[in-house]
Amino acid sequence: MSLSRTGRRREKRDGRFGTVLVVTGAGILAVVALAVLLGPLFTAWGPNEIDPSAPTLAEPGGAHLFGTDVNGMDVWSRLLYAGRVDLGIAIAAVAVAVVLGSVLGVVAGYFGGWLDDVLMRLTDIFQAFPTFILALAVAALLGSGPVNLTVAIALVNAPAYARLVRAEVRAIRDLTYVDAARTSGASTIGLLWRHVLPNSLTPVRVIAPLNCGWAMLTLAGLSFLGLGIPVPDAEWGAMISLGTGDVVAGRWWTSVPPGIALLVCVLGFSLLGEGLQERADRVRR
Amino acid sequence: MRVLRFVVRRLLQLIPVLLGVVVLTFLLVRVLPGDPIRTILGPNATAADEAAAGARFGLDRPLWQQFTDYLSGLVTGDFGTSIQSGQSVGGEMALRIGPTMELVVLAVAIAMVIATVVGLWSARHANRAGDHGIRVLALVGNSMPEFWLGLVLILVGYAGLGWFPAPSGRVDPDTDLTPITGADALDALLTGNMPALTSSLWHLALPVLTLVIVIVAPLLRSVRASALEVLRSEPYAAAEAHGLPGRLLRRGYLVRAALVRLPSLAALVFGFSIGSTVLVEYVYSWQGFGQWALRGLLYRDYPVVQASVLVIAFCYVVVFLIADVVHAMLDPRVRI
Amino acid sequence: MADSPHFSRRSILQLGGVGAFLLATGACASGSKNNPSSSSSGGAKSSTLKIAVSSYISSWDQDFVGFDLTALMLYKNVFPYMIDYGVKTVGGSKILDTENIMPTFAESFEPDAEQKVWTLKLRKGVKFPSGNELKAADVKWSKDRAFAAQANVAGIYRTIGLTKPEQVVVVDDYTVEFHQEFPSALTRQIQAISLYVFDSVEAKKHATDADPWAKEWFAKNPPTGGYFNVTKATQGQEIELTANDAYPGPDPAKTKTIRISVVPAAANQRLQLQAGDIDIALGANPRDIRDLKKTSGVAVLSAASNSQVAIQMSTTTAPFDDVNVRKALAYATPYEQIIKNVYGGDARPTKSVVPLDMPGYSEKGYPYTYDIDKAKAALAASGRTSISSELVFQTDNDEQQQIAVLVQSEARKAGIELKLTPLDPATLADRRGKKNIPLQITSGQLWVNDVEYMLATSFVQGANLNYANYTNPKIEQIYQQSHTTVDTSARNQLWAQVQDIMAEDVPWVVICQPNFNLPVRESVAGWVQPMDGLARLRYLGTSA
Amino acid sequence: MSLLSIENLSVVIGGRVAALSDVSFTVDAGEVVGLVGESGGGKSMVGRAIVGMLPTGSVATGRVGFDGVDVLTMSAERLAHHRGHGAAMCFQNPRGALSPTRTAGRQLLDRLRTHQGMDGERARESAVELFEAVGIRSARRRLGAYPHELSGGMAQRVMISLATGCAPRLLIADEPTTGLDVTLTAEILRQFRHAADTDGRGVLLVSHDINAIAAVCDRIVVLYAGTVVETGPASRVLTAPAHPYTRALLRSVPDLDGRPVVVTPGAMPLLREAPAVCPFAPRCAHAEDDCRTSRPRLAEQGAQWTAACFHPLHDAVEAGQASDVTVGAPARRAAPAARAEPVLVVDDAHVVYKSRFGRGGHHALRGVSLTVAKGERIGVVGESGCGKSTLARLIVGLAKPTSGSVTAARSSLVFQDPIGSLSPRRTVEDAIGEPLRALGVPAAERAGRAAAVLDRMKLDRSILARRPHELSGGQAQRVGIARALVAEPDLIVFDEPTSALDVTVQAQILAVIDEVAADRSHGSVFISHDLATVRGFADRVVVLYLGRIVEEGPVEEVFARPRHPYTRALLSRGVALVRDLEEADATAGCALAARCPFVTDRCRGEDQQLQQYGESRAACWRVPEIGELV
Repeated sequence: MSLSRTGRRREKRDGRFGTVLVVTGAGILAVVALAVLLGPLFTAWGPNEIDPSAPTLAEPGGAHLFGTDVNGMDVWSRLLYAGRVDLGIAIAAVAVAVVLGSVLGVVAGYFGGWLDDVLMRLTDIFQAFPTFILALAVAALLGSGPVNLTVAIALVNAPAYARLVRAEVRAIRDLTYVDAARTSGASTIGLLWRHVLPNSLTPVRVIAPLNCGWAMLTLAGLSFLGLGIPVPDAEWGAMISLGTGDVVAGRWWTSVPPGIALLVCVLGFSLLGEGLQERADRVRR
Repeated sequence: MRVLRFVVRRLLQLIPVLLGVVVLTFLLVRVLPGDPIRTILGPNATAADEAAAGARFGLDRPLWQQFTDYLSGLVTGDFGTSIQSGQSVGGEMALRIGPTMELVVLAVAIAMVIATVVGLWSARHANRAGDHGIRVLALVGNSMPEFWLGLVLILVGYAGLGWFPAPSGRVDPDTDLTPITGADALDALLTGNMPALTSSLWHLALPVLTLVIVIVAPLLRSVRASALEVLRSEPYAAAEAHGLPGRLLRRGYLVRAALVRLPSLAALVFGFSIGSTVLVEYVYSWQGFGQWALRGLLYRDYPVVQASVLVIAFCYVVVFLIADVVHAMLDPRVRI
Repeated sequence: MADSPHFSRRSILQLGGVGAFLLATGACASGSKNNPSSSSSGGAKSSTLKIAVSSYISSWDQDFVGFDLTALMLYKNVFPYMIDYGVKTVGGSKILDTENIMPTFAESFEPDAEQKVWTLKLRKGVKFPSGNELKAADVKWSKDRAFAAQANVAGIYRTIGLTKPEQVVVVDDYTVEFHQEFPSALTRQIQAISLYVFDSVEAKKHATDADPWAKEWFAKNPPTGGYFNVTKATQGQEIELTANDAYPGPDPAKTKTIRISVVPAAANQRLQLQAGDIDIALGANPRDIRDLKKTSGVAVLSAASNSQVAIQMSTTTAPFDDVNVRKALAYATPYEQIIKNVYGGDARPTKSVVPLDMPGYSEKGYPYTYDIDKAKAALAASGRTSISSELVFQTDNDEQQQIAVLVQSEARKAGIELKLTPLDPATLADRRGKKNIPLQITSGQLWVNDVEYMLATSFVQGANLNYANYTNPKIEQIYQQSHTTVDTSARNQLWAQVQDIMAEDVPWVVICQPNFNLPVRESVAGWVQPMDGLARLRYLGTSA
Repeated sequence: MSLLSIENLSVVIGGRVAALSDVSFTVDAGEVVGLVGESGGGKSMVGRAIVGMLPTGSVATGRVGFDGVDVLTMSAERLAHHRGHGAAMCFQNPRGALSPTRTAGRQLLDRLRTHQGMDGERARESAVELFEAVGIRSARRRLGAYPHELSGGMAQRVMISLATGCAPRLLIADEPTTGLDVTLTAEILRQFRHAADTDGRGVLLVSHDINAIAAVCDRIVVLYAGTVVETGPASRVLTAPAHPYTRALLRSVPDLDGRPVVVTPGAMPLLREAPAVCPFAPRCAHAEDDCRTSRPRLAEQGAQWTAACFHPLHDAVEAGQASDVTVGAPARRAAPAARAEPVLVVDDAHVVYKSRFGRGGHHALRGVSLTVAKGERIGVVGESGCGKSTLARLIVGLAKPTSGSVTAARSSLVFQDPIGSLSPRRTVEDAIGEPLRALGVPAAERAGRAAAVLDRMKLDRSILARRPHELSGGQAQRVGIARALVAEPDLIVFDEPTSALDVTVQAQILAVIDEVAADRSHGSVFISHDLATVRGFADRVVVLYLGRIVEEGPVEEVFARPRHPYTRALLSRGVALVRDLEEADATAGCALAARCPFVTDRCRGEDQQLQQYGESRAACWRVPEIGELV
């Protein structure tokens, strides 16, 4: 008789908050994605277009909803175009990290032995490597721009997924249904593809949204140090670094809006991740 | 005894990882485009000067010989001389590790205390308004870019309210702090220099707050989740069914079981914080390890980059080792 | 107690959501700022001057250090220099007088008739803080060390014909002769920035056979014995100087103690200047300076400067090897818009490759103005309708980034499509070494205010700063001739020819010469604008 | 007045599940009452009601009288005192109910300090006494042990000592026998009997296995779908049950005397509110119109004996009923024809699992030889840890022999955990079709053959599209068997196929297995820890102990005349083993030496080989003498 669901009055509406989190998180992301994709409809200016008539660092209002930045470009339109870069790179980087990590995790987890040790030592090395050094190295090898940043951030995040999937696979590989598949003569590849992999991805599905949030923050951090997207191009981290000097002088509109945009977007991912985590915990119990 | 044998075995396992990091950095930093020598030559230098400077740093020798020299130096604790400053990298690094470690250790410690207290409370009042509020607030903190948060805190804390000292330097020089480890608050404590202690703590306040806000969320979630898992577990229900009083239940059955997973997550968060201190140090002009490593990177100061990456990697793996030992002590099921 | 700047709190309240959210976490302390930390941000003591710089010096060893401007500025004030520039007032502000160089630590420094052998006479009884007397042997040892270091000093000495340590001869305890291979009009200016002397007796105690020049000791120990002594140095944070009473020469230090603190972020320097925590902000950026003009308690000292901003065009890589393409870009550059937007009007347009105020400057050196039609015509003349190329600039240089953006959008109108590439210092140095940068923005000052030195560093074959890879046999020939031309009117004759050639070859797009602006507390006085960019601290005083 | 008197207790959970409806019964001090019924019948809900820990959002009506006070309306402090000191529970999965991060000793000391105010040395002393009282050897050392270091039996004993540590008036034991071996179960039940007789405590034994707890109970209460269908003295209820469901419970499980198993169709309903008709009617062979229109009340059948049935039965439980559907009557099966060609030959197989750290390792099988001919039905029986699962894995190739050889024709395996043996994310159709996929059979044909074999299992085709978590235990096991059949293997191995299922469902699955094994085109091996089930299935039976075959022979011969002392102990024919099974026992000489009452030096020294005794063989030289000694 499992007493664990005992009558504690304090624990009301168990698990419903999980759905609230997921809905709000997904809602925020949908709004941001829409605003970013339909960006051009809302603004007359291009991301790098200079408005000769407006002075640089013009106050918000009038032709420029959020004023202009130090180069005389419209902050509001850059905010929208930057969203594409940030969201695009974050999601792509996490996707690559998941694929790379999962493959490594399955191979290390299922076969074990020396292969497992070698792969795990490799992921140790990559995980111990500071993010910025890795990002710069990849930026230098592949040339600067969004593609290399995606690869750099993916490389930094892949070890976590490798470890996660490896732990799940090591648990699953001895379960009864895997033995059943073995006795019915399934090939190793078939076994991994149909039985082991699908069931070992549950934790990945939960962690991925959270990871997108962190990937975005890493990207913004790199741009802030000048290692990410080259300055004049629109990217939230770069916009913040461009405007740091001005905030102190009260010209907040160059730096604060991208900060808030980043905050809202990452919060969307975090809420979604937290909600999925809550529901996953409830299902497993 | 057992723990010692486990630590030694794990330390031996470190060697291939650290060796891998050393080799990877050595090659990587030389593959990167960028010439470390030209940046230190004056406006009137000639090709001969460039060659002479290169020779001075041994860059003219074949690659493998440079590597063996570097390794033999490493074994004797000599990290080589910095190209930019001409000083010994070991000396420079020793002065900078203290402040950064102080910042990170303090922030992670505070975040862990907050996460434990609030996490346990939040688990015991699960799915109530307080619990939801705490979780969302922690998530908002975790979603902020730390450099942006630092900037806003300076703006409010220093420029606006004036409660905190200027974001430059770590301690007021007038307090004549004698540096021992480089970690100012620690040195002030060791030398019993009270004014220096208060000054360094006030300087530490905003950067630590910035880091804590960013890293408290994952820790809080882990403590809350494992506490909830314990509260809803069979053993806890069994103890409750045998009428054990609330205080005994919490102290004997909830706390230790809930904190079992905290050490390994704290290690992960520690690694994450080392990365974000580079940004926090920049905003607070902390003159710590992160900025020094980054400057070395931007100027391809080979010895500096190699030393900084090795030290960061070493800290990273040592922290994980400590986490595993603490985890093993907390959880009897783990055999070491 | 300087009240915290009123307007910045107002701007915070303007921040809307974020501000309110954060303010909610702390009560908004109205009234004057009660800064609890016991830091000495109290009223500036009359005898202490606080200066903020952007980075800590990388080493105390002037010979073996890398190219670090903060360090070079500090050495100028803490090492005993034999001779230095005088001071003259131009248009209300004091600047260093490059034509009037006088002995400071030394007694005299005069050339022979042919201006080939220069004799340095030392004052008697001048002591280093260690007690050892400053003698000719110290001068000889110091210069031998400079030659061994193969760094800045060795590089400059080559332009005035000093290439071997043997050319420095000790005559007696207080006299040293410098035998140049050829006479040069630049000797006084070059010796002014290179003739510093170490306490060789003290230094030799720390020399070892592995480290003959005591590099390790020099790097670690702050020197003493200049116009100031270094009394305290907290690594990475702050350096304290106190006036050196043993300085025998004219204009001794006006302020007793100077504290130099490291504040990398320009925004923080501005905040501290407003709050009175610092007296001089050396690292503020143009936008901050424009705002600080309106702040109470702060004055902005401005003076003409010989610092030039230009775009160097690689004359060896297509399409800029064609002079017409170079002319097209020269016509397409929005000079007035840059001066207005980037420098807020606080920069002088310049009409020659030779900087304004440099002897020999002529209006005809750079006859190009912003004219899109002429740009298109020039491009057409080169047989092309549109070209695309890459404009490189330094990642952490705000002004260069803004200039690049303006040039890019204007050049596009003339059919010149430019991709902007910010480079970190190491990659920039590497690509300059490989000479594969088509266009790059450069900004900087020449150490010596003389066209011969300008040619030596930027326009002759193999010159280190010749990023345009520009060579012209006529220019080379003039440069050789200038070595031996000492008479000023003859030299000006040569410089006119140089500028005529440059007007034709146009290797650079010369944009402007931004004025030097230094935000200081009102109480600060005595600032002398340095032609070589290295501030002389002994003239500075504070009346607060 | 009885210690515990529950009067028409009804519990509805979340407004949609009627867990209990008008349950009434009593437990007196010194009395052992058995509460039996299948899982989902509401037994656990009764236990929770007694300690006042009903699940969130459940509504309870009626009265749970304890010492005259109603637990449902107790104040918080009264309830805290009642829990443990009034009624204390022993939990089903003992190792799971002990806190993993706290030693067993400290958890016992907590109880002693809370309920008996003991502290320090006195508490430690009584803790050691309590451990020894429940049969834990070297008690002082065990106090420092963590739960994960305890064996199943040891953990159960610790659990009992924790409960008695609270000095309860009523002891509630939840499924005390699950997962334990035959020998250990008897020992544990004796503890409860002892608690009632000497300590004078009331004992409520909650179990799904009526036969297991029958021996020690004074009275039995039978629950079905949350209602009491029968309650009465154990002697009467067990021999001549009045309610058909009680009879079904008793007859669904094969017993040692080889009595045929009665199969009860259908499954227990999950009621949304109190039943208006007899809940068992749809499955009852004797149901008539009145059973389907109104609900029978508990009617007197004898002294303190009631049953809720309009047509109570009266004859002995053994008596066959015309309506019985039986399975496994051994007599009816024809012996296999001449020795057909073998489908499995296991020759002197040893299996050693090397542990990761290289020293020693678990020696699972120690030289097993076995042959199975086509059409033959072999039973393998042994307690947990005897290597029977390893043997199953060896036969189907999941495990490789360290030495010796295994040659098997095409084989398939049916697993103990039905739902666990199906991949969670794939449909039933995929699961059944898996073996065909490996043979390269195209998809269309796979679907057809899967549907055909499913029909043989008498399962509705709509199940093909369902996922494993949507199936009941019984349905999942039928899918498992279908999967084993679809590729027409030469040999099918059933590894404890029914032990994870409910009693009535076990009977249904046994019927299916019997039908499958009857098909002589393939051999079958049935592995179980339950002798009675094996008896109903096999032609020949093999008894395993610590990785060795100790006895082997025709099923009737072995059950009628068991030779080896261990087989005799299993069949409880007058042989009681000395103590629990210890890991280190299986070193040299006869495996049973450490526990055998007839052990001699020769037994300890000499490895025992199988010798022929009549029609069966046994690995013990003293077999002839033992006959007289018993």
